[in-house]
Amino acid sequence: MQYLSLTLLIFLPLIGALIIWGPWFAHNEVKIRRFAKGFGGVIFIYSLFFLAFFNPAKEGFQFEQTLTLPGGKPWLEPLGSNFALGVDGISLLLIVLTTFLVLLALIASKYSITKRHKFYYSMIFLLQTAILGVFAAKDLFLFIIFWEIELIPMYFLISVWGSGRKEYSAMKFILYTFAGSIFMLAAILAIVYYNYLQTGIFTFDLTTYTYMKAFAYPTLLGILAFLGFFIAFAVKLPVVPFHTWLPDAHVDAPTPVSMLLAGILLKMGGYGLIRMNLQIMPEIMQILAPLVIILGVINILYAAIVATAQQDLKKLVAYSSVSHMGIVLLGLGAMNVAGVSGAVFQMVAHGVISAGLFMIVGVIYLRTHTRQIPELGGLGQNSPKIMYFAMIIALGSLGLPLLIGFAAETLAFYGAFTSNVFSGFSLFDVYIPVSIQILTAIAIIGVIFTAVYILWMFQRVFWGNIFHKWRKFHDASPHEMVVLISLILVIVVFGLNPTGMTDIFGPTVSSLMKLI
Amino acid sequence: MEQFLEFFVENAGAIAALPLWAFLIIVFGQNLGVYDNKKITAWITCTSTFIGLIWSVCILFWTFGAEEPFSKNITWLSAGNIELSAGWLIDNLAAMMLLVVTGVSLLIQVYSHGYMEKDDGYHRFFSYLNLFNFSMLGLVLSSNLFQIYIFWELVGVSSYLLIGFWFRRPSAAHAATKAFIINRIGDFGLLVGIIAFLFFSINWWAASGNIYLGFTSLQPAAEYVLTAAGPVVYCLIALAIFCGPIAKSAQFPLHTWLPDAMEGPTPISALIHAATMVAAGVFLIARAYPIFEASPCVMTTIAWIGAITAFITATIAITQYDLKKTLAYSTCSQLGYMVMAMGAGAYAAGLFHLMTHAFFKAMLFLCSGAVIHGLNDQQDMRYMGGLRKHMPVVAYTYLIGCFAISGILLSGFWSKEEIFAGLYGNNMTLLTIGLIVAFITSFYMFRSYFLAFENEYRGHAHPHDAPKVMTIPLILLAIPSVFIGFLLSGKFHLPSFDKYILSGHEASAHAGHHESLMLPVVSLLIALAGLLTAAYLYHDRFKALRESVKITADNIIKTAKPFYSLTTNLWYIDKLYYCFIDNIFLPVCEFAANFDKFVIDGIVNFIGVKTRFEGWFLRQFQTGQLQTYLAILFSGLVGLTLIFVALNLFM
Amino acid sequence: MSWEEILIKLFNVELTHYIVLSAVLFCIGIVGLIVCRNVIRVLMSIEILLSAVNINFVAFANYTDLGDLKGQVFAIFIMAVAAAEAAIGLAILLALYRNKPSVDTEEFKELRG
Amino acid sequence: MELITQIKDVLLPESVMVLFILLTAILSFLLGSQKQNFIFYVSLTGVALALVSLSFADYTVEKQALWGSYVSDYFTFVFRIIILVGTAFTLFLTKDYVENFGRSKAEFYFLLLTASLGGMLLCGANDLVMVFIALETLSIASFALCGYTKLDKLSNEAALKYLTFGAAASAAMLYGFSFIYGITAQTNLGAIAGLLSTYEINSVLIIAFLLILAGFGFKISAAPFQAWAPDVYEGAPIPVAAYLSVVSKTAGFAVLIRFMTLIFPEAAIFSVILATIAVITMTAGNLMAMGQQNIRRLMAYSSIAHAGYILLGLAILTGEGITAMTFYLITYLFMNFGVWAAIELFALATGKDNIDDYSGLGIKYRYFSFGFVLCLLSLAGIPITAGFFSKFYLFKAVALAGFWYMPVLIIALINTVVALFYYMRIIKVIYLKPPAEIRHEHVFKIAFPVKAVMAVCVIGVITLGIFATPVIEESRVITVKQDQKVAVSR
Repeated sequence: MQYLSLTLLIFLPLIGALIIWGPWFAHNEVKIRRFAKGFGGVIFIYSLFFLAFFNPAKEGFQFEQTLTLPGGKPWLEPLGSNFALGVDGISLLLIVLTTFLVLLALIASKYSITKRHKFYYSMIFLLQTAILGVFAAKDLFLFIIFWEIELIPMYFLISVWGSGRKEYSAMKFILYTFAGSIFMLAAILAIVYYNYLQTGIFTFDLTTYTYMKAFAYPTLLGILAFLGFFIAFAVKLPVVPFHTWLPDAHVDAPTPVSMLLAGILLKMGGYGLIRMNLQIMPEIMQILAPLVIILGVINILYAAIVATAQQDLKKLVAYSSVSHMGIVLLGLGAMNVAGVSGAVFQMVAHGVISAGLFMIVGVIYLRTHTRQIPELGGLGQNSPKIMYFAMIIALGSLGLPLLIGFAAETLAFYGAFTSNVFSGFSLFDVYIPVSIQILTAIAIIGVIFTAVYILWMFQRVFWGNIFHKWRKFHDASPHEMVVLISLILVIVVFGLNPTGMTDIFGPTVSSLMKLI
Repeated sequence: MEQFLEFFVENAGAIAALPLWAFLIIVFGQNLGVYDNKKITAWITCTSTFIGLIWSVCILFWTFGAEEPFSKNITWLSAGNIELSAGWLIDNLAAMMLLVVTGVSLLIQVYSHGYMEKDDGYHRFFSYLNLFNFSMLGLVLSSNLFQIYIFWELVGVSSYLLIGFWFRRPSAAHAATKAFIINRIGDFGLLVGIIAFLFFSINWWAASGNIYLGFTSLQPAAEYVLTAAGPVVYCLIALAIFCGPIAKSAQFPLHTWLPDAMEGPTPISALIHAATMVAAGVFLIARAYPIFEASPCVMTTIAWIGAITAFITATIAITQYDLKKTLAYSTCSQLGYMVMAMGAGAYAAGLFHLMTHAFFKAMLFLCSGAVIHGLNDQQDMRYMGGLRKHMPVVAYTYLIGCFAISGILLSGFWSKEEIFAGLYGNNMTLLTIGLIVAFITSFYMFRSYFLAFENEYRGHAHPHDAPKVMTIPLILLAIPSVFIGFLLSGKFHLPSFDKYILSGHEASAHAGHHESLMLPVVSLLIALAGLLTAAYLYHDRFKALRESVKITADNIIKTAKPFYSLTTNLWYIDKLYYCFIDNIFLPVCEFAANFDKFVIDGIVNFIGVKTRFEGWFLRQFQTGQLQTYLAILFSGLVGLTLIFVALNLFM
Repeated sequence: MSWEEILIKLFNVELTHYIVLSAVLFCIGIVGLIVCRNVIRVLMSIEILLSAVNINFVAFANYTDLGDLKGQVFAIFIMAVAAAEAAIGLAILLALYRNKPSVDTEEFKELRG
Repeated sequence: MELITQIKDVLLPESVMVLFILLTAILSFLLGSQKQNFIFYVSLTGVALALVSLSFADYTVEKQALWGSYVSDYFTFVFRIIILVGTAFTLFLTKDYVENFGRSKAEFYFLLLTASLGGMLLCGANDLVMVFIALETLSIASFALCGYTKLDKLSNEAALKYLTFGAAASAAMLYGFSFIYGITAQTNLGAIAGLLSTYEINSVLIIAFLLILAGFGFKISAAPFQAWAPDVYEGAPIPVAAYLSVVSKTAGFAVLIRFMTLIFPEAAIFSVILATIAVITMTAGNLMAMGQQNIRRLMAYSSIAHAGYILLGLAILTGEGITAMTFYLITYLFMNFGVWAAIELFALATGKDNIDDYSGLGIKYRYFSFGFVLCLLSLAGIPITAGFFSKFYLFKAVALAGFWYMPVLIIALINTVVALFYYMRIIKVIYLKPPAEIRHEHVFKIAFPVKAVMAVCVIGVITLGIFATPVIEESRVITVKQDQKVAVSR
């Protein structure tokens, strides 16, 4: 038990990055890749130990750790923040998801990465450190640090190995997310300052703001801080008005990077919403629940409609992620245990499924060097394996029962429908009796649109008679098989018995909901 | 004996688990290259279904003895106040359905072994078949509304896979996608209905202690919801739940996918699109009957939708030249019958018709499969004719099917008679529609018989007889199609199907029987009339008579031009949907995509460009001219002083 | 009003006159800086500016701080520094002239944008 | 004799500098033109000795010298350290840049030391006259430094612009001083502070404040007074540009802090003035840097933007603000010299300043570009670099100053986003574009002093990032004393 230190888990990838990047490491590609995959595997197994020793029933944070300067003083004492790490049900789940997807991305980057390997693998590991840091940070300031460190490696990953207008979309990605994070910075400073005024202690420690409710703030400040947080996470989660960076970033990123981008980075937005908006300011969430729910519904329907009209395969999958993350928003807006656990489950489910979808798109792109759906046709003819993997993953994203997507969507929809957050809201002091039930019913229409664009894509790409130029479309190679099969295993296993997953984050969510 | 049957009921889940195991064995067997022989796959599938059949027979015997239904559940998904469980529920309805499903699918599997012999996707076909069996049996066994929704979608997926079995054919691919999307629309309604029902009754379930949305305690829950939600909202919820069966059983607005589903192999059309899956809709209505029963307005809508479907699809079937399409439309109209019966309160009659229909419709489809197989994939009746000489067994079984379906003395007659009896009681207009549809049914069935099997052979392929492995299932299916109706009609103190089914539902036993003898005679006469008109118009023996009287099929078509064009264009429903998609849905998506690309992205880029422009604009002041710098210095200074002195004086 | 009072009134000079004078001189210096194109004139107008400040200092010393006249000390320092600036200015101008034989500020516009 | 004691405990560093200035002047005549680079080592020892002497004196108690016109307390101690370290870095940078100076190499060091002397005096100046004189020594020396490469037209033009702008600004400052002198009839800052505290704020005081602000605004290149910066940074030799961007800016801020905490009472109007100027400076600096192609001009605009951020620390008129400013200046010293060292190294190697010429550096010169990118990221304020912590600490101070400053904070944050854009543009060119041919490859091998400076700065940026607490503690101590002073003199 005592070997499980969160700091080691977080900085292990950084060590890996430094080992690879340093001059002492060989320049030949195969050795680098083998080391990277091995190291990724070690990190994944190490994170599994955390999962094994994690005891879901215990409230609050576990594996807590605080690093102090040699003199025993907290790390940034004048700033009132210390290097505090802690994990609870939700963040541990996302950590394991991160390490799992990074391992798969490393395996999948055998074909799509052809130049500057040392730089690539060190950037992937740096990205992993940043993301693990975000999930494990127990201190608001630390949360921001890791949140912004993640920008640089992602920028390089998209712009150096990407395709098409990669510089434009990489720059757009970094500026968009950074602009989002400054609102979060302002919001954090506001509530920390208000706490300082009330209690005289200037601290960034998360627990002072969450589990202890000694924090009565005026609603105006609360709403502004809430919106500050919400904007930052809306950019990351892509909520509709702020989502335009996602299709560009996905289309231009190489396959493993877009697997990570869709698999993990979007979850940081969702995780932030839970940790900051739901835990710190539940009353404000109660007031602004109509806004959150309506945005969730728009997210689901609008993105699904736009996805139907896409010609580019990756753009379609990108918009499908936007639509799926709308369900997370819906679940969170419901403010009850079922809704929030549905949102958390959906985050994990979408992580696995979208990684699978992008892998499939990557497999196709590798062989045909085109992502335009009209140019692809009948690929299933002489590559049945790819077709079946694609089918299982596509059906998973469709929300087919006995696959992971279904349980998540059910919880979210059931939770949202049965929540009594609001039965109507007033917009410019005109009372609109549209209750959360009606909004959820509208959101469920998204189920049809998802079916429309996914099946139509599947039919145009895989079925029908094969185009002459794709007749040499060979079947899945061992590398791709490993990645796809492991993803499908997770999709099917946690689809069959979702309690396996809900046991981990269930108690945390219910204890969180008790606070509200 | 009791414990012996107890064992079977205790783990009835095995019935559904067997096909799943078969599916896994075949899939992994194939992919890992364990075996390649077709016989093994056939044996695995047939044995699993055969054991299932035996199992359901034992369960049937158990139900004779049992008083109240047996149920066993585990919690599948729970969070906060929501406790969703899965398990199985065995009662008379389930026993009956189990028997029908396992029986028909066993025979069809034997038949399809012959049918698919030469197809290279043989193993794939059987794995899909097993997947379908698993989901169908799961659906039949499921114990609550949530679980039935799970298997509801799984059945939809397996039908999608099977329709799109020959996915290389674009039309099959399109039909599969269309089927799944339309089913999905139905599922949406069902999901919303279930969740809304749960929402209003959640504290009742929590208090009542038994599993959420369980079928056994649906009656009190429905009353509670009625009081909680008020009649209007309750009616909406019930209608939403009814959306599921509309899509699945191809009722009026969403029936267009069934005829296109004929793209799949014929055994599939027989199994899924005739006997089992489409019946799932009616099964759900039966299961959720207390919900519908509680609000009269829903019952009437159900009845009327059933009637409309029956009428429309019957008229379309008249003018079809494709053999399988005719049978598909006839399935739609028979399903319309069942739904109409259920809607009108004749709960048992609808189910009875469901059972009999499963047998003879499966047989008809298998016959058509044999015919098509024989004429190597020729489906158009205009190139058939006189096949009775080449395929006697197929022809006679087809004839039996026609008699059964049109309600002449064989099983169809009894179930239809019960439906008419049920209708007679409370709704005369529906009864008249029912009788008209009965006439049309017998007309187009015998028309297809005469076109395909009578007169002389018009096609150019030389037909050969169906092999033994295909004819035996036909014969086996013919037996129940002939006798089952009479055996279970309850006349002359034979076992009565109604009493068996209704024993579980005391509440709905009020459907009284008017023992007037007149109704069966009338329905029989109508059916015979249909037969005679078909014979007159299509049989060669009356050719001379037709010429002399100048009333032939062609000039009827010419005279009833509008009616004819209406039916051939499938009442323009399909065209309506396609025009909606092409002119409304896709343009909206296009507009949304462009809106997203140009407007939202445009704003983002505009902000970028704006800041760069501001930068450029400010840089214009750096002219490099010394004087301008000093001008900036002093004008800045003067400006600041003016502003702040004024500000100070003002404050 | 005898002419003595007129003379006293005429030549009676208070502090405000000096401040006004220095302000005027300051403005002349500024205008000189901005308007003149010739670098030497620019250097000269800097001198005018500094002299305006000198007047101000001396005036304040005389009228408010008669004790130790710190203003005048300041004025002397200013003159010293002004001289240094003029020297450096002319040196730089010389170097400029060697590169490009012109004194007009319009010529020296390469550094811009 | 009183002078001896004053030199011993207060003016020791300054006197060491004077000694070495004279030494370099004499040596530059004695030694022939070919042995000029010996002077570098002399001046280096001079600066080192000054630093050492700085640490002798005990700075907990505040001591006056030169009849009250020079004060040396903890505040001046820290700022003098920054100035001396900055001068040392500049010396290292000039070691390799010296070939471009034509014949007279030695005078450069002489002028540099005099400028640093002026800067040090400015930090401790406690009398209007001393402030003026120290400021002018610093300015005039840097005018000369700026025009040092006589043969290069641009450097002359830059010197001319710098001179005229500087002279005009200091004239305005003097004009402001005269009014202050007029009101209080005192030139000693302590005395003025005593009088002004009871003085009702009228428009004369505001005009005087703005005029003084013109002089110091020129020095720190704040908003309306920053027009000179781009041309001078582009024209002047690179070490001088680096020197101006760090040392003269730090001196300017030192005297501005002293004025704000001492003389001008903590009235809302002053904080509003400073806040508006800070916001205008930030936004103007960042926006103008957006489309910039020449890297030295870009660095000029970025230094204007950073002046805006630091000024924000002053605008909130709290002890926290001044601590944040001091810490920011310390990190700014390392960040800026790191980037300027990289620019010089590249300029020596290729002689070109355009950003596009930097293409493809990341591929061949991995460590050079790693250091360069790290400093740029630190300037942009990306975490784990000192830049992020100093910016964050500044924003924390602004947030702590009350909710009135929240809009100003939001504007500052938006500016960081704009700043990130033009720093990333450089990083993009370095890592994404194909490598361009570099004429003098060997420079990267042999330019040890510049590489040393860069290495020290990169290490500084990282350690200040991670171990920010001790440095903040150190810079915090100033304000406690500062507050006491403010409290005492009130």
